[in-house]
Amino acid sequence: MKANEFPQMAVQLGKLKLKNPVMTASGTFGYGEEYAEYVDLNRLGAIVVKGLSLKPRLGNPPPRIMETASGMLNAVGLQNIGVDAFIAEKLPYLRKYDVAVIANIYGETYAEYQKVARKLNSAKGVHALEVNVSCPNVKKGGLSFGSDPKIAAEVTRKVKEETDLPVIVKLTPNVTDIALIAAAVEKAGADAISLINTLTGMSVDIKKRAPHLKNITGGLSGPAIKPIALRMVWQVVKRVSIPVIGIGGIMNAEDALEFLILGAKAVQIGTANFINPHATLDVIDGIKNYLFDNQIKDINEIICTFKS
Amino acid sequence: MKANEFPQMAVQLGKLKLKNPVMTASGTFGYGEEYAEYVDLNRLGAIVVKGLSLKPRLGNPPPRIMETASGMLNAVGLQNIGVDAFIAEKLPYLRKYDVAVIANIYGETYAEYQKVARKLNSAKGVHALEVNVSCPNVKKGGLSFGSDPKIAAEVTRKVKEETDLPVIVKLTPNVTDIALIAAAVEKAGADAISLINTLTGMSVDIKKRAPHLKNITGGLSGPAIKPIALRMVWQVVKRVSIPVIGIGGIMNAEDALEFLILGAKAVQIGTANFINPHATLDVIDGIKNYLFDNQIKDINEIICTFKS
Amino acid sequence: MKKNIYIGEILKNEEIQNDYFLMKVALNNSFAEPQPGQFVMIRIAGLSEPFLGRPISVYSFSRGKSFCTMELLYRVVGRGTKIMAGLIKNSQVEIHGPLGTPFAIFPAKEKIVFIAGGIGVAPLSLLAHHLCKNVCYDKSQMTFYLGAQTAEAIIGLDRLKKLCYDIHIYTDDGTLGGKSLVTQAFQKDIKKYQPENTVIYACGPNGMLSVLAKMLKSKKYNCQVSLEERMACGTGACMGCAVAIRDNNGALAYKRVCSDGPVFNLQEVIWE
Amino acid sequence: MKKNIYIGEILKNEEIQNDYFLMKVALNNSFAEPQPGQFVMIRIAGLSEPFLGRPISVYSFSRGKSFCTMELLYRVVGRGTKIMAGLIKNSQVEIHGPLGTPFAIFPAKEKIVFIAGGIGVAPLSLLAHHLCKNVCYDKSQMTFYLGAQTAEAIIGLDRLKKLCYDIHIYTDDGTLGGKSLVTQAFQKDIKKYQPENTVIYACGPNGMLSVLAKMLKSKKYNCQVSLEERMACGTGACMGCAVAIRDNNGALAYKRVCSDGPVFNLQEVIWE
Ligand SMILES: Cc1cc2nc3c(=O)[nH]c(=O)nc-3n(C[C@H](O)[C@H](O)[C@H](O)COP(=O)(O)OP(=O)(O)OC[C@H]3O[C@@H](n4cnc5c(N)ncnc54)[C@H](O)[C@@H]3O)c2cc1C
Ligand SMILES: Cc1cc2nc3c(=O)[nH]c(=O)nc-3n(C[C@H](O)[C@H](O)[C@H](O)COP(=O)(O)OP(=O)(O)OC[C@H]3O[C@@H](n4cnc5c(N)ncnc54)[C@H](O)[C@@H]3O)c2cc1C
Ligand SMILES: Cc1cc2nc3c(=O)[nH]c(=O)nc-3n(C[C@H](O)[C@H](O)[C@H](O)COP(=O)(O)O)c2cc1C
Ligand SMILES: Cc1cc2nc3c(=O)[nH]c(=O)nc-3n(C[C@H](O)[C@H](O)[C@H](O)COP(=O)(O)O)c2cc1C
Ligand code: FES
Ligand code: FES
Repeated sequence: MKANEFPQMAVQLGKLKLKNPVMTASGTFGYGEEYAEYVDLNRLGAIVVKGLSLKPRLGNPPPRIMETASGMLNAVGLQNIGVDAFIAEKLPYLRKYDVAVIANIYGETYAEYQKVARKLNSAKGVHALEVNVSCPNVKKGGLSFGSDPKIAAEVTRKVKEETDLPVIVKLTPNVTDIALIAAAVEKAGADAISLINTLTGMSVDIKKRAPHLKNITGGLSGPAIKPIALRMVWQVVKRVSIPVIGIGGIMNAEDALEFLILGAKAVQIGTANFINPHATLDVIDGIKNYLFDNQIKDINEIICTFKS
Repeated sequence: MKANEFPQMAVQLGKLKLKNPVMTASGTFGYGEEYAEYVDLNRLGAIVVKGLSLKPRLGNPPPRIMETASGMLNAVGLQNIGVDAFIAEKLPYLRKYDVAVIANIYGETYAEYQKVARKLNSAKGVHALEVNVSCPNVKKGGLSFGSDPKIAAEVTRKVKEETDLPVIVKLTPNVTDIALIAAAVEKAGADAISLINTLTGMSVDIKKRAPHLKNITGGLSGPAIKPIALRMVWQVVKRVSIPVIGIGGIMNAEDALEFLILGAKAVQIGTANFINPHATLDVIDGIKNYLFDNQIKDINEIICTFKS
Repeated sequence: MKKNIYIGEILKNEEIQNDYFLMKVALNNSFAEPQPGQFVMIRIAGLSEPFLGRPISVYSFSRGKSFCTMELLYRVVGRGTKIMAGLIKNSQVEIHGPLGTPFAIFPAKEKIVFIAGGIGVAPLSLLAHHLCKNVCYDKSQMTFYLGAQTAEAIIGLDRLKKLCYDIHIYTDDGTLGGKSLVTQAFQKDIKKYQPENTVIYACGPNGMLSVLAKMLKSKKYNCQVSLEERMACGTGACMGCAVAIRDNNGALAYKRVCSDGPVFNLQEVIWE
Repeated sequence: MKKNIYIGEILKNEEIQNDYFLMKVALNNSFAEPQPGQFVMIRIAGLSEPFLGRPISVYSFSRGKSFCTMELLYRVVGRGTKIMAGLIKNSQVEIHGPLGTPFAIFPAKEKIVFIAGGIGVAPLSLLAHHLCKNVCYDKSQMTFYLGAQTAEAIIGLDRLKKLCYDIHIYTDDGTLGGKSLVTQAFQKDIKKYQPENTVIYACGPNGMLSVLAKMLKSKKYNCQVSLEERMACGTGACMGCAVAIRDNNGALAYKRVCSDGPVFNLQEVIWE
């Protein structure tokens, strides 16, 4: 089977056209370079880079990660080089590739979100912004921006004011009614929604009677959370009309197809990269094989074909 | 090591005294009989029976279960024989044992909860009620009773009106702020809180492009959810002063100890029973060994010793 | 208080036909004698993947002096059976069982008809063995209809030949035996069997069983079928393995395949 | 675009001392030559438990005609290493690597001091081998201080004896060699080593390394240490394996053990 021929793999997320629906998830693929020796970056649907903040962030003290049953907890604390260094040092490298680059952004105040968005808007080689609203809202007592539909919508509106790039809002699953929040950010102008970010969890060292993570709690990712991610994608797809990107525990093509069949227009591969640095390409090839075996000519023919 | 001597294993949950902190989780141990050939029921801290409703319930059409990574989805749909049949047919059997029996109850309206509670209040051999507030509130458009602090508190108050038995409220994890709900039910008079119930999830059959469960969504249980359960127990323990019972993915004594160290006064074993019908006793023996190895005389000396 | 999970040691685990495996397991002699139609839940010792046990019918069982051996005949259909198929000699498995309500036996009935589709042969083969050896049926009293999609899926024939004199093979594509659905083939012969004198035992895909149900609807045969459903506990506690049944009042009820079954009367099952 | 996960076949996996295992793995010859201090992430092929790879230093490596072999020396401390220890000959493992920044080598320096605590001997043993064979150090130039809590935890001595002439053994309880902490023992000898002419390589528990850091604080030795931290990706992408470092301005920064390390200059590490 030749690449880019049969089956047709391109998907359109609003204004954003992708070669195929397989992206990397923010925070799990560094700034792309880290995996360039493993993966031909040109083959990816998109690269979503590690979350960027206005200023460089130190991150949390170690230990930052812990394995759990079919998953892991991380409390990296959004360590990143900051948006300016990203533009100066990392973007030039990524521009060498023919791949959509999506900048994941993060702020502790509305103003921070806006400033980061503004800087990226004028940077060459960024194809879309993904707004992480899972981070604690410092002003609102630490509950995340994304757990309140009004605040999530406000972040969306503020970011949209600053940029012409497609704005994808990435939702947190730690909420009662994800569809409500999705509807709110859609109304506020989001061009797409990606979900899910990690579920908050923790783990106890029974010898020390202390947390395994210095930060006490961390974000749970990996196959353990896939059933929850699928449920949320399904709820959101039914509710909004903008494209949805499915994320959570995708390890192989079969997992990715679950999300696509449910109605996700694209997927992101996160934790799987750690276990199999080649995971993104394996997923792409596996989806192609599935389409081929089922004599489906175009990936879009399987998206949203779920019979409930 | 002799049973009931050193170490001391009894715990006190308000008015409810238990031989040891290990109970069975509702819906995973039938009405006790199903496991009587495997487990000496007299050795358990308590038996929490399958959720009881006012009238017998058919339950959902099959398939009802699906395996997931380190977990399972179930959509049993609360199939049960109804509270009257429970009192007439199952309680006499359980009364033969020297074990605390906790009736898990369920309703679709406040009135249903109240009627079930009233019937059980006068039944001999019930030691406490566990109120499942995770079920959809038919009047409020299907969102669960337990996802709104006001409604959860109201259920608690209504049930308390009907009974002198200790009332344990079992919370759903599918919420933004579990501590808020815990605080609300505490204020409404709950004697204890148990958490967590299952997380809502789903799973897609990519061959049929249809759900694996006839009900589409189901409840996720097992080790996959343990990190989330631990986090929620920790949040709730910090917030309320009534006893908390930890549930979620406990497979062995080490898992149970994580919850106890965090501050849970007792634990429930659910899905583990399916994989190891002897799981409850293995957990009890494992905890004893841990106490013994660490020369701790009383289980209460390790409860809530988490150094954060 | 004596039932528990047994650790079995794999004596062999061979691919006997494409995707079909025969596993032979040694178990402690305290393992209870499985009755035909009963099954075990099997897991890989010490591993958490697959997470839940997989129900597999007992295909054969024999008790030796120091341990007993059990055979399981299984088809690789998904992740769990694939991992099972990869186990090598001396690996350890957790065996929970024997579980379930076995086939009911009516020694007074003259004629036994078995109808098996594909891997459905497994429990019926143990039953045929039991009826020959322990209930003293003569070979001439037992007729076995065995069907599958294709020759490759006709399984367990060697052993059946030793047990039954009268074996009829059918494949959908005619690659072995007659080209017919096994249910159609049985229907052609149905006049041979008097409802009063005959017990029918059937196991196979739901499609096959529901056709059989329609076929026998107005007839008075005693027909017992072994059903399959995904399971969690295997002991009747979780209510996971529901099958729709018409209860005594003709109303829909859900019974448990693991403990009320896996054997049911064909006519009580509600087929969609 | 050529790096990937390799499938290794276990040639042997033996318990050489209580809780200490030596695993020998055959790998395809396209596997890159590991440098001393580099490590691999190891998982069990096809299984999802343990979920994340476990970082283990390369203990030895040799390239044959048709395949190469790698040895890993490891201690069972938790669930992952326990499952590793259970693997039998011919089992397959996923090997990701070689990873990390190796020890820096200064061929001009006259004297090499190794300080190992327990399993910390593994990377230093490969380094000693490399310095002998490839950098042409003479045995007399290399001194090895090896310490552990007790005799049972003194590991890899046989191989070291072939590499270094001057080996000093210490145990906390005196069951083997001198009764001393290895750091104290080294301190007694420290005058023998001129900072300008000496490179110190150390690997062991954080406690040992932080004592060493204090000891060498105001001294001008070039001391490289190999650190441990829990890892997820092993490639520098996840920021999971942070270690606190003093950056050029003396401010706290977090570096990655997997890619910035595992080898660091002792004095840049911030010990709590
Ligand atoms: C009482 C009983 C006895 C059985 N005896 C045998 C036997 O002797 N030999 C044999 O090969 N198989 C037998 N089965 C079926 C066997 O349990 C399933 O094939 C097996 O569980 C599939 O596991 P998996 O992980 O490979 O497949 P999965 O990946 O879980 O599923 C693959 C496919 O098999 C279906 N499936 C999964 N579990 C079951 C199940 N319990 N029953 C029916 N379909 C299922 C799924 O819906 C899916 O379509 C029996 C089932 C029951 C209930
Ligand atoms: C670069 C590097 C090289 C290493 N080389 C070796 C080696 O050659 N031989 C060897 O035996 N061990 C080595 N280790 C340590 C080894 O990775 C851990 O012992 C192993 O990951 C523990 O896994 P587990 O599942 O058995 O333990 P777990 O159950 O995960 O943990 C048990 C204990 O070990 C600690 N631990 C877990 N992972 C690590 C880790 N990556 N580093 C340090 N402590 C950890 C935990 O905090 C806990 O206290 C190395 C570690 C690193 C980072
Ligand atoms: C180590 C790590 C770091 C992450 N960092 C970010 C981040 O900076 N921004 C963000 O939006 N999501 C971040 N995530 C979340 C992932 O992008 C993804 O949403 C989540 O891990 C679920 O997908 P998975 O199960 O495939 O990993 C991070 C996840 C991990 C494991
Ligand atoms: C098959 C099944 C049925 C359940 N039925 C009930 C129920 O009737 N009432 C209830 O409160 N919880 C019910 N639960 C939830 C469990 O009691 C428990 O809260 C949950 O499974 C998490 O614990 P675990 O991971 O140990 O299984 C059920 C769980 C399972 C798996
Ligand atoms: S599998 Fe649990 S009731 Fe049948
Ligand atoms: S383990 Fe991922 S950055 Fe080091």
